[in-house]
This record gives sequence, C-alpha cells and structure tokens, in this order.
Amino acid sequence: MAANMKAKQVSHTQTDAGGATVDPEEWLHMYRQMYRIRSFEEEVNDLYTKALMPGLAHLYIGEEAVAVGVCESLKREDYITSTHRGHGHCLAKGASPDRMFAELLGRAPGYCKGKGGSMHIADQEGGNLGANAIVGAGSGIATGAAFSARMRKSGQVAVTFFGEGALGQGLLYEVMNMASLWKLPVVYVCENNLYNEYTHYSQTTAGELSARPAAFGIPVEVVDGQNVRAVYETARRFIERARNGEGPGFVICNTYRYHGHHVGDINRAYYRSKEEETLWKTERDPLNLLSQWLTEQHLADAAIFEQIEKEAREEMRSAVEFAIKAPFPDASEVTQHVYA
Amino acid sequence: MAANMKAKQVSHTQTDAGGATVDPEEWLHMYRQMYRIRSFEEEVNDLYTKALMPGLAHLYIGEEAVAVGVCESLKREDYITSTHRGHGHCLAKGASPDRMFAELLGRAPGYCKGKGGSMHIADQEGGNLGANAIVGAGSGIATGAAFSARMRKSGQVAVTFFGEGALGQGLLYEVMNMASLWKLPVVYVCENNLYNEYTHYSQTTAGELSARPAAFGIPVEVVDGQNVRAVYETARRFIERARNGEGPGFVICNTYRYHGHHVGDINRAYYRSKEEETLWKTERDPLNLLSQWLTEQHLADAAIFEQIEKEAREEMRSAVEFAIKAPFPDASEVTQHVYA
Amino acid sequence: MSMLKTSESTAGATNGKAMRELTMAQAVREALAEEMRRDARVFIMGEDVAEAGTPFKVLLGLVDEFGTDRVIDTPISEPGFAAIGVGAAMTGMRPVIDIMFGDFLTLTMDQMVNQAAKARYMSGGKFMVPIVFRTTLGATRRSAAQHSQSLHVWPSHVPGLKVVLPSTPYDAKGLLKTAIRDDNPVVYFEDKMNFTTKGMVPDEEYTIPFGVADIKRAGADITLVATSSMVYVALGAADKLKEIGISAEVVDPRTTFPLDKQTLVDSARKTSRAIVIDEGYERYGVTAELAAVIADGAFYYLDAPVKRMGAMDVPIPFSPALEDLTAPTADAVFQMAKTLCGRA
Amino acid sequence: MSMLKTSESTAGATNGKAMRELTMAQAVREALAEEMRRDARVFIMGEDVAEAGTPFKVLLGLVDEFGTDRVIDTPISEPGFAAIGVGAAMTGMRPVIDIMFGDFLTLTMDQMVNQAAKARYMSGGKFMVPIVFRTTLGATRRSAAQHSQSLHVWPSHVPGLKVVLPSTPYDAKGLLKTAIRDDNPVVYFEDKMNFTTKGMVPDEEYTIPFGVADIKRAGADITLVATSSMVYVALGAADKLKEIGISAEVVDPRTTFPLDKQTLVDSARKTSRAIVIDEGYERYGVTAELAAVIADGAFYYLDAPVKRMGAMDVPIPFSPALEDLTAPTADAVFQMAKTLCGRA
Ligand SMILES: Cc1ncc(C[n+]2csc(CCOP(=O)(O)OP(=O)(O)O)c2C)c(N)n1
Ligand SMILES: Cc1ncc(C[n+]2csc(CCOP(=O)(O)OP(=O)(O)O)c2C)c(N)n1
Ligand SMILES: [Mg+2]
Ligand SMILES: [Mg+2]
Repeated sequence: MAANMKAKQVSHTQTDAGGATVDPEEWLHMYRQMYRIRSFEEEVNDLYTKALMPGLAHLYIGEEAVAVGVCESLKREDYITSTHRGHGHCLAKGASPDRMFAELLGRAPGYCKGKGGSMHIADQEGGNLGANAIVGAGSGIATGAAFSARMRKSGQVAVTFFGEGALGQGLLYEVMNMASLWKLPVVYVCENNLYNEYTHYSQTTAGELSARPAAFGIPVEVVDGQNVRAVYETARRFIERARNGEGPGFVICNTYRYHGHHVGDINRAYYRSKEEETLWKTERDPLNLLSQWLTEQHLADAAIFEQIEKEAREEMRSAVEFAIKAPFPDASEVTQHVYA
Repeated sequence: MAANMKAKQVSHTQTDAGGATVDPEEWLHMYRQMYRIRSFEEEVNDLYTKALMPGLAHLYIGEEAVAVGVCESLKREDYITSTHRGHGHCLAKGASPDRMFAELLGRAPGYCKGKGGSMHIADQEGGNLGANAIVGAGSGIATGAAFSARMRKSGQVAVTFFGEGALGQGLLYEVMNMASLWKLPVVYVCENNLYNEYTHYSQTTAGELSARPAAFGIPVEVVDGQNVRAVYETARRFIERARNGEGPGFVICNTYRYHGHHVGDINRAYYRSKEEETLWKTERDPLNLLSQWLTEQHLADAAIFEQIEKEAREEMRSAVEFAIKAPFPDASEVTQHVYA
Repeated sequence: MSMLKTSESTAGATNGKAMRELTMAQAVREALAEEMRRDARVFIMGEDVAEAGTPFKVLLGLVDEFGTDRVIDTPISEPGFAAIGVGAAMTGMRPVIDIMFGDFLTLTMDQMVNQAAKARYMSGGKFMVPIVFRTTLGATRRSAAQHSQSLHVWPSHVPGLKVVLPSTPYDAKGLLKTAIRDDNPVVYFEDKMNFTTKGMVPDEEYTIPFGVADIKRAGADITLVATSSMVYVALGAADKLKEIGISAEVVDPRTTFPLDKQTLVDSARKTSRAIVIDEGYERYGVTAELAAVIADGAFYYLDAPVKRMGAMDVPIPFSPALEDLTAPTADAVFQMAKTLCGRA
Repeated sequence: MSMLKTSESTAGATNGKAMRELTMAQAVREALAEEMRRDARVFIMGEDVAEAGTPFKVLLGLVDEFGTDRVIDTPISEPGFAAIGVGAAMTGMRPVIDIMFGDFLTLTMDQMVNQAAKARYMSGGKFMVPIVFRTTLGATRRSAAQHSQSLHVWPSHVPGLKVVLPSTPYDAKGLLKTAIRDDNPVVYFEDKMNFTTKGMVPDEEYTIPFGVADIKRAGADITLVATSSMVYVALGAADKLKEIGISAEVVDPRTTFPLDKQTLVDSARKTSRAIVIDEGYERYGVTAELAAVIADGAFYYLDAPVKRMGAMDVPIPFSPALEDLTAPTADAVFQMAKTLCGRA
C-alpha cells in the first residue's frame, strides 16, 4: 500500500505501445503481482527442499508476466483455467497466498480443503476453474465456460492458460474449432517456455505455432512473454474482442521457466544449457524489464521496488506460517464431496 | 479385358494436366474401376432393399474418382486405411468383389470371415488395413503404418482416406504433427462430400480446410474430386514425394455422395435439396466427366464404355451370387481370433 | 411379460393414474422436453441432434420447440464437446451430452473420469458438475465390433459418476428426469435395440430415485438380477421357468451406481439362488460386481453359487450367425436357472 | 517378506542359478534392453523416454544403446502415438508404447479398445497387433486425483487385450519379455511406488508365461489374493497373522487376463477363506471379478464369504492425511483376515 502511494506521487498517465492508456500505478501493481508470484514460488521451493511439502510442484518463476499481464485484463467474475504450473495464474486471478499454501501442504483451510494440492488448485469465487494435471484439459473446460457465459448472456470471458506442450493434444483443436464456429468468448493463452518437460518444443511441434489457431479462423498474436506491458496490451484487446461477441483469440507468449520442470528436476544439463538459463535470467527477466522501464520513464525508483518486494516477501512468509500451522483435514473428509 | 484391348487400339500416349505421361489405357482402366465401384454399390443397395444384407452400409456412389484416382498411384504393397464408407477404397486397392460381398453378408468366405462386415472390411494381402467405424481412427493407423514402413525401410507409402467430418477429431492433428516432424511417408486424403452425416460441413468446420494440414507444415492441395484425372495427378505427386522421403501430403477432394448417409437414409430433404443432388449427378458425375473427356480426345467411344459397364455389372452380379450362396461361418468361429 | 406394458412393478406409484403407452424413444424425448421446459439451464449437445434428431431419431422434434441454441449440433468431436459440457456444467448450466454410440466412450473417458467425476472432490466441494452423458449399449443390431459394445462397467467403476440403465419406458423417463436434476455427472445408457419397446407411462409428472432396484416380477425360487434389455431376457426365462414350476424373481437394479445392494441381497436370501445377467462383456464386467455383492451379502442363505451371464468375451462379430451367440438369451438363462435349481 | 528378495516362490525355476539383486526399474529396463537386442522390430515410443529416460528414470540409458530411432520421444499426444503404435504393430513392428501415468489411459482407450484389441478379430484373424502399452498404477505418491489411479480393470474387461500386473523385479522382467513376444496387445502396469523395490533376478534369460498365478507364500488357513504392490500388503498381513497363529497363503495372479482361476480357486478350497486385495477402486473393480470367481469356484468349500479390499471409492485426495486412508494396508488386511477366521 505504501508503495502504491509513492507510485501515485510520480504518476502521470501513460500511453503504452498499443495505444491503451494505463495509469502508472497499474504498472506498479503488476510489478507487485509478479513479485508476489516469484516470492510465493520461492517459498514453495523452500518448502520442498525442507521436505515440508508433500509431492512435487511446478514453479512458475520466470513466467510471471504472462499470468499477470493476462489476468490484469480480466474481471473477477471472468474465468480462467490453469495447468500443473498453476500457482502464478491462481495468484494473478486474485487468490490469497495463505489458503494457497495451505492447499499445497494438504491442510484443511486450503482452497480445496487439501484435497486438490498444487496440480488442482482452484478458486471458485475468484473465477479460477482449476489447475489441471491433464495437459491441455483446461482448454476444454474454459471453452465450455465460455459457452456457458454466452448462453447465460453473462458477459463473462474465459481464458485458458497452457504450455506449448498442450499443442500436442488433439482436444485443443476440437474445442478451438467449436469456439471459432460459435464465436465463443474464450482466449487461448499459450505459454511457450520452450520445453515439454525435458524435450525441446522444436522436437515436438511441426510447422509454425501461430498457424494452428489461424487454421481454425482464430486471430493469433505472438508476444514477448517477458514483457508484461506487451502481454497486457495484447490480452486486453483479445479479451475485449471476446467480450464484445467477436469470438475467440489466441496469444502465444514466449517465455521461460527458470527452474526445473518440477522442484525435483535439478540436473538439467542433458536437456538445456546453463548459458541458456543464465541468459534468460539476466537479459529477459520480467521483473527487471518492467522495473527498468518504469525507472527510465521516471515513474518509479529503486525504493518503490524495494518496498513492494519487502511487502510481498513478508506476505508470503506469513502465509507459509499460516499454512504450516493449519490442521490437516479430518479423516472423515476423505469420503466427502465425492458427490454433491 | 475385351475393353482393354479396344483401348489399346486407339491408344497413344497422353500428357495430362500435371505433365504426367499417362497411357490412355490407364484412363480406361480407371473408368472400369470407377464403374465397378458404382456397380458394386448398386448391388449393395439392392441387397439392402431386398432385406438380404444384415445391418446398414454407407454407399460410395458419386465419390468413385477419389478412391480410384488415389489407388491407381499406389503399389499393391502400399497401405491404405479406410472408413465406414469403405467399399470403394477396398475395390480400388484391388480386392475382389465376391469376397467383399461375402463379407457384407456375413459369410464365411468373406475377407474377414464375416466377422467385420461393411464397416470393417479389410484386405491384408492387398494392403488395405481396414475400414474403420470410428471416424478419423484410420488416420492414426495409416500414420503408424508409414512409421513402420520407414523403420523397415520398405519403401511403402500409406494413404488414409477420411471424410471431412474427420477434421473434427483431434487425433488427426496429433498424428499429422508427428508425420510432419518425422517426415513419414503418409498421404492424407480428405473426401469432402459436404456432409457429416446429416449436417453440412460448414456448420462443423471453422476456417479454411486447407489451412489445417498447412499449419502442421504439410503440403496440401485441393482438387476436383469428380475429376479422376486431377485426383490421380495430385495423388501421384504426393505419393512420390512421400516415397522419396520428403514427408507427408494432404489432398482435399471435393466430392459428393449421391445416396443417403447410409442405405436407410431415404428422406434427405431436411438437410439437402433434390436440386443439389441432381446438379451433382448430372453435371459432376465422375464417370460422365471421364467418358466425355476420353470421347472428346478420341481415345474411346460409346461402345468401349458400354462394354466395360456390361462386364462390370456381370462381374458384380456373379459376385453377389457367390456371396448369397456362401455359407455362414460355423458357430465355433465366434471364439476364434480373439487372440493370436 | 405384462408388466412391461402395465408397469406392474411400479403400480404402487402410479395406481389409478392416467397412463399412455409410449416407446422408449418417446419416453426419453418426453423427459428431455419436460426438463428443458422446466429449467432453462438444460441444453442438448451432440452430433446430428437437432434437425436429424440423432440417427435413432430419438430427439426428433426437440429442436422445433427449443431451437438450435438449446439443441446444438456439433462437429464429430466427442472429446471436445464432452469437455465443453463439463466446463458449462461447472459454470451454471445443465448439459445433456449426446454420445451417439456407447463405443465412443473410448474417446470421452478423460472428460468423464478425470474431469467431470473429479472436479467436485478435487475442489473440496466447490464445483458442481451437473451433466448427463446420454449414450447407448447393446448388440445384435449387426453393427459389428465398434458399434455394439456395452461399456457401462467403466463409468460404474469410477467414484464421482452415477450410471443409469433403464429397461422400460417408465424407468427411462423417470430416471432421465432424475439424472438431469442430479447435481453430479450421470452416464445414462439406452439399449439401442429397445428404442421401439413400448410400455405404460403416466400422464402426470414423476421421477424415479437412483439406487432403488425394481422387482420386475416377484418370485420365490430363484433370483434373476438383470440390467437394461437383459430384463426382457430374464422375464422371458421366468415365463419358461414358470411352465416347469420354478418361480423366478426378476430384479432390475436400474442404476449400477448407486447400487441397491440391499434389494439384490434380500431377494437372493429369500430365493437362495441367483443368476446375474448383463450385456457387458462377462470378464471384469457388471456381472462380477453384482455376483460378488450377492455372494457376500447372501452367503449364509445361498444353496448354489451365484452364476454370471454377460456377453461372450469376444469383440462383437458382424455376422448374424455369430453375433446372436454373444448375448445372453432367455433360453440360456432358463437352462442355467433350471440347472441351478437342481432340475437337470 | 524374504521371498521378495529371494524369489522363494520361483525357486524351483531358478534353483542353483546365479542371481543378482535388482530394483523393479532395473528389471524392467533389462527386459526392454534384452528384447530390443533380440528383435530389431521392438521399439519404444512415448513422452520423454529418450534422454530423460521417463520422469521415473526407468528407461535411463536405453537411448544410448539403441539410439533415437528406436527410443522415440513424442509430442504430448497419447491418442496419437498410441495410434501410431497400433498401425506399426499391424504392419510388422513390435512397439512398446509408454503411457507415463495410468491415468492417461482415459486418452488412449480408443486405440487400445476399438483398434488394437479388435483388429485381429474384425479381420477374421488376418492382422496381428503385437503391441505393449507400458503404464503405471498406484497411489500414495501425493500426486492427487489425476496421477494416482489404478485403472487396470478397464482393459481387463476388454476381449482382445491381456493385462499384466507384476509385483516383483523377477516377475516384472519375465512378464515384460513375454509381453513383448506376445502377438497380442498387452497392457503392462507398473506400480510407481515400487520402482525402487528390490528382488533377486537370475543372470540367465527367462520368461514367465501369462495366466500362471504365483504363490508368493504358502499357507493353510486363509487365502490372500493380491495384485501388484498389494502383494506386499498381503505379505505384511501374513507376517502379522503368523504371530497370532494364522497361516495365510498369498497368491499373486500376475495377469488379470488371462486369469489363472484354477490356482485361486484351489487355494481358496484348501484354506476355505479368502480375501482379494487390489489397488483399483473397489466398485466394479478387479476385486469384484476375483471374488466372484472364487465364490463360484470354491462355493462348497468356503467357510466365510470372500471379502474384497480395493481402493476406497473416492478420487485420490492430495493430502497425505487423507490419501493414506484410501489404499488397503497390511493392518487392515490383518484385521479383516482375523475376523474372517473367527478371531475377534
Ligand atoms: C495428457 C498428459 N500427458 C502427459 C502429462 C505429463 N506431463 C506433465 S507436464 C508435461 C509437460 C508439459 O509441457 P508444457 O505443456 O509445455 O507445460 P510446461 O510444463 O512447460 O509449463 C507433461 C508431459 C500430463 N500431465 N498429461
Ligand atoms: C468417433 C465417431 N463419432 C461418430 C460416429 C458416427 N458417424 C458415422 S459416419 C459419421 C459422419 C462422417 O462424416 P464424414 O467424415 O464426412 O464421412 P462421410 O460419411 O461423409 O463419408 C458419423 C458422425 C462415428 N462413427 N465415429
Ligand atoms: Mg512448456
Ligand atoms: Mg462427409
């Protein structure tokens, strides 16, 4: 909050690349959101390393600009569907970290009462229809949510996030076809982080990525997924278009995951080089890119960023604290919620 | 055979549209093949009408130029996979009508011992890996056969026939992606007869058909599926390309089925007009188009066509005779061939 | 087989009420129409469901009343439109997803099993997935191996799903209405050989609860538990058994999940003999569960082992000469029952 | 649990032969390597199978010996590469298709069931489909509802498929070699919690025939039929039962199809009591078939009903506090066995 106020002091309205008018405070808000995700994920890694977290988790570090740039263009009642790498989407759509950590630790106050865990985290009130551990499956559910929004004339839009690996799943083409035929308010957001687990996407993906949605008559744009301003601007346009009944859109965000495929994927040399990792971290970091730009534009200074970061770290630390202290679900929970 | 000899008499080598050198006898052979398919299917319809055939069948009448134009470019050891509308493909790939009719009537000498029927007719020795009653499924099997041919360095090519309805199945995109990545010797032949059962394809297919294979880096051509010469010429090029290790191809053949979706689909007015049907039958008939062209080119005359037709009808009639007289499989067959 | 037309077994519920004779197809259509009138959230989606009314013509006319916004033709994309159904159900709609042939469940298992069946549990009770998958089972239609399977045991295995197997027009209508109103994913199987089967259906509205078996015919000497069209096979066998003085009770579970174990077990305890009959493949099929439940629950009452009669464990052959051998028949059930009752 | 390391049960076959201790993962890898050396038609296809050697690292090193032409990384397209496998198998190759998690069988059922399982029958015996689908089952890995299922009953239901559930490294190797040499489609399930389980494996080559149950421990008072990792649960229970003077026989069917009914029934006839234990969901699961087979075959010998212990009928929950409640444990089997033997 303090940072917000400082931002206000230096604020004057800016016109971004795409011509949209964005309040500088909004950019700082996005910085905060990205940093919160990073900080959240660092805590997750820490919990894993300390053997405090059951199972595994897929960290979103490096990809923060995608979730934030897209979700900032959504209303709370809009829908998203997410992936195994879903913490970032969940936070960006407005979930609170304490209940998220509780979920990751399998505790009762978790968003899903501890029954879902990292790969199934959902936040119904916030419009997050859930992470999904079946690659590509979220695209079907989001298309269905868009179909429902259209039938209910609710004005809602659905966004589905998925990795470029999901381009391998036939389901995606089936639902894109129907979304296009029926002009459904859905936006497909492909996070191209170069790898399907341990395999480079060029080994798994023939032709031009962007030609695929285009083949179904869906407009597509490729954006720098490390530049939150670019993501925001493109997503906003597609989301508006969808909301106005003009049909689906497809955004390809070029991005990178800094960590392993999951927290246990430590030795990565056999599939990607340290140099590549370092290059992305140093040259293409979404937080750095935004803070540099804001600084260059004299819209913020180091103190503001430090303040934001400090607050985020504190927030995450106390959220972890909350989760660690939270109780496990009662044994009786095991048979509940199988049926409504 | 008699007709062949006549053809020889008038023969002089022709250069077709695409520059390929085709012996006129070859065109007459294709005429014969198309006519054999038509005659076969008319017998099938007759068997159905007389309640002599168990179940239903999907007639290929009107689409003969596709199967024939493509299969004439294949060697016997090449593979095809086929569809619920598969009699034409089976005949064009060299199966004999007597064993085909026997199969359709569920008799012991049928290609599949009567166990497959119309929707599963296969001819292993002739390279027909089978009709398939799951829309789109043949595309997977053909891609696998192409993969196998490549691994075995056999020089074989696989062709998969499917209706435009199969563009709805995600499987097709999954296997096209791999075929393209791995440059497999497979050719996808889409028979666009305008209808998925009782629904016009424009209601089920977004965007440009030809953009779909193109999106996976697969060369595609759209041809007049009623013009056997055009089909032949295009298929031949794609098949050659595939055989030479240059990867998959995709041919879209615009065609039309004269009869109902299946033999029992009699009242069609609710989904397509009589005028449309008449137009195709009178203006776009593949047999007429070829015979007209051959006549114009002075490569054949009415007597030749009549002779071919008569022979074909006789062939089919005696094949039906054979099938009707053939025994049903022995009861003990029911538990055989579940396992090898 | 009188109760098939008079719904004797459900006479209690409909006693004195006005009834009409309907086919299964008509009963299904009526259930859909009534629920669509009642609840604007209900819609139908599938291949050729609108003007064509499906290849079986079961839905004929619905599009005229409800329009193409609520009776929606799809591309041939079973996984895709099943997925759209799941997403729509999670966000306030009540889809009825039409899977033309039960054999195509092979294509929709992920949507049914990993998505629809689990969304509620995985979210700790946050999401509801009120979706109905309407599909078929049953052989002997000369449709061969890929259009004749009865795969209902697969969803029956899966926590989160309910599975309905109506045998009469009365059951078909009442159970389908319940399925549509249920807040959970339901897989509803119609035997495609029974669409023209007739039976009495009340004029008045009614629903039938899940998990309540129906005694289609009362008897004392042997219990025949039968599902879907196998109810008719069992009733045919019961007729023949009566002729030789054996009184067979025919019990129709109507839903494989929830399963009315009590009624099955009670009947077997009473008669001390049981045969279970279902048109799914015998191995690891529905007959295994039904037999195991009875063998356990009626252990101390049984005079003979519980016998199972499912479809022969072969892909369904096309040739009528072979296909007819694969499904249980009234004769076969009769023979088995006779033997079980110690009458060589 | 000595026989787990010494393969006591198979001592007859390997008596006096040189043995080494291997993990399940090593045994699987060895089987694959041997068969790939032996037969150039064998290849492996799946996601991250080459350099990564799968997420479970089971295939590590194979690509070094056989190259990327025979150990092939695919896109994330389970239906697609399963289909390519089927087509390749029909045309002379012998693919081993790697489905990373058994939960993804939802995506490949059409290829397994409508294509692979039926091609031979539908063609009247013309085609062979010698393909192996290698996949996983088993919970308690904190992988939650979509990565923890044991769906092996689905293929077990389907004529045309064979289904293998190895429990020890010895069985894993011998059965996988048999699977690869089999001319039919085989679905081979490894419990992902057992990859590091050790056991003795002969130096010499061997195969294990399908349809032959293995008595993992001989006993007289009660039969525990257990599959896959449940064999260890049963052996743990047997240890405890021994302490109170109950001698339990542990029978591992090893293949659910073909199923060695005779050995199961013989054991139950001998002990007169049986519990069947399998990690699939209990409802309409493998335990139903095994219980029904025993209840029928040993009807006149049983002193108590056959009891079933499957996974709890809930989507697998993530929280360890809940997940551990869902799978059968040695304690629970012990209690059930005690009760069944009339020892309160
Ligand atoms: C249908 C399916 N197949 C395989 C997997 C195993 N798996 C989990 S994540 C993953 C890679 C996903 O890559 P991508 O879609 O690019 O997402 P990223 O992990 O890069 O964010 C795979 C293969 C799965 N979860 N679902
Ligand atoms: C997966 C699947 N879904 C639905 C069907 C039912 N069905 C059989 S043919 C057909 C229409 C096929 O249309 P198209 O592919 O264009 O082929 P055509 O009949 O026009 O030759 C449908 C929907 C099926 N057999 N398989
Ligand atoms: Mg990726
Ligand atoms: Mg068509």
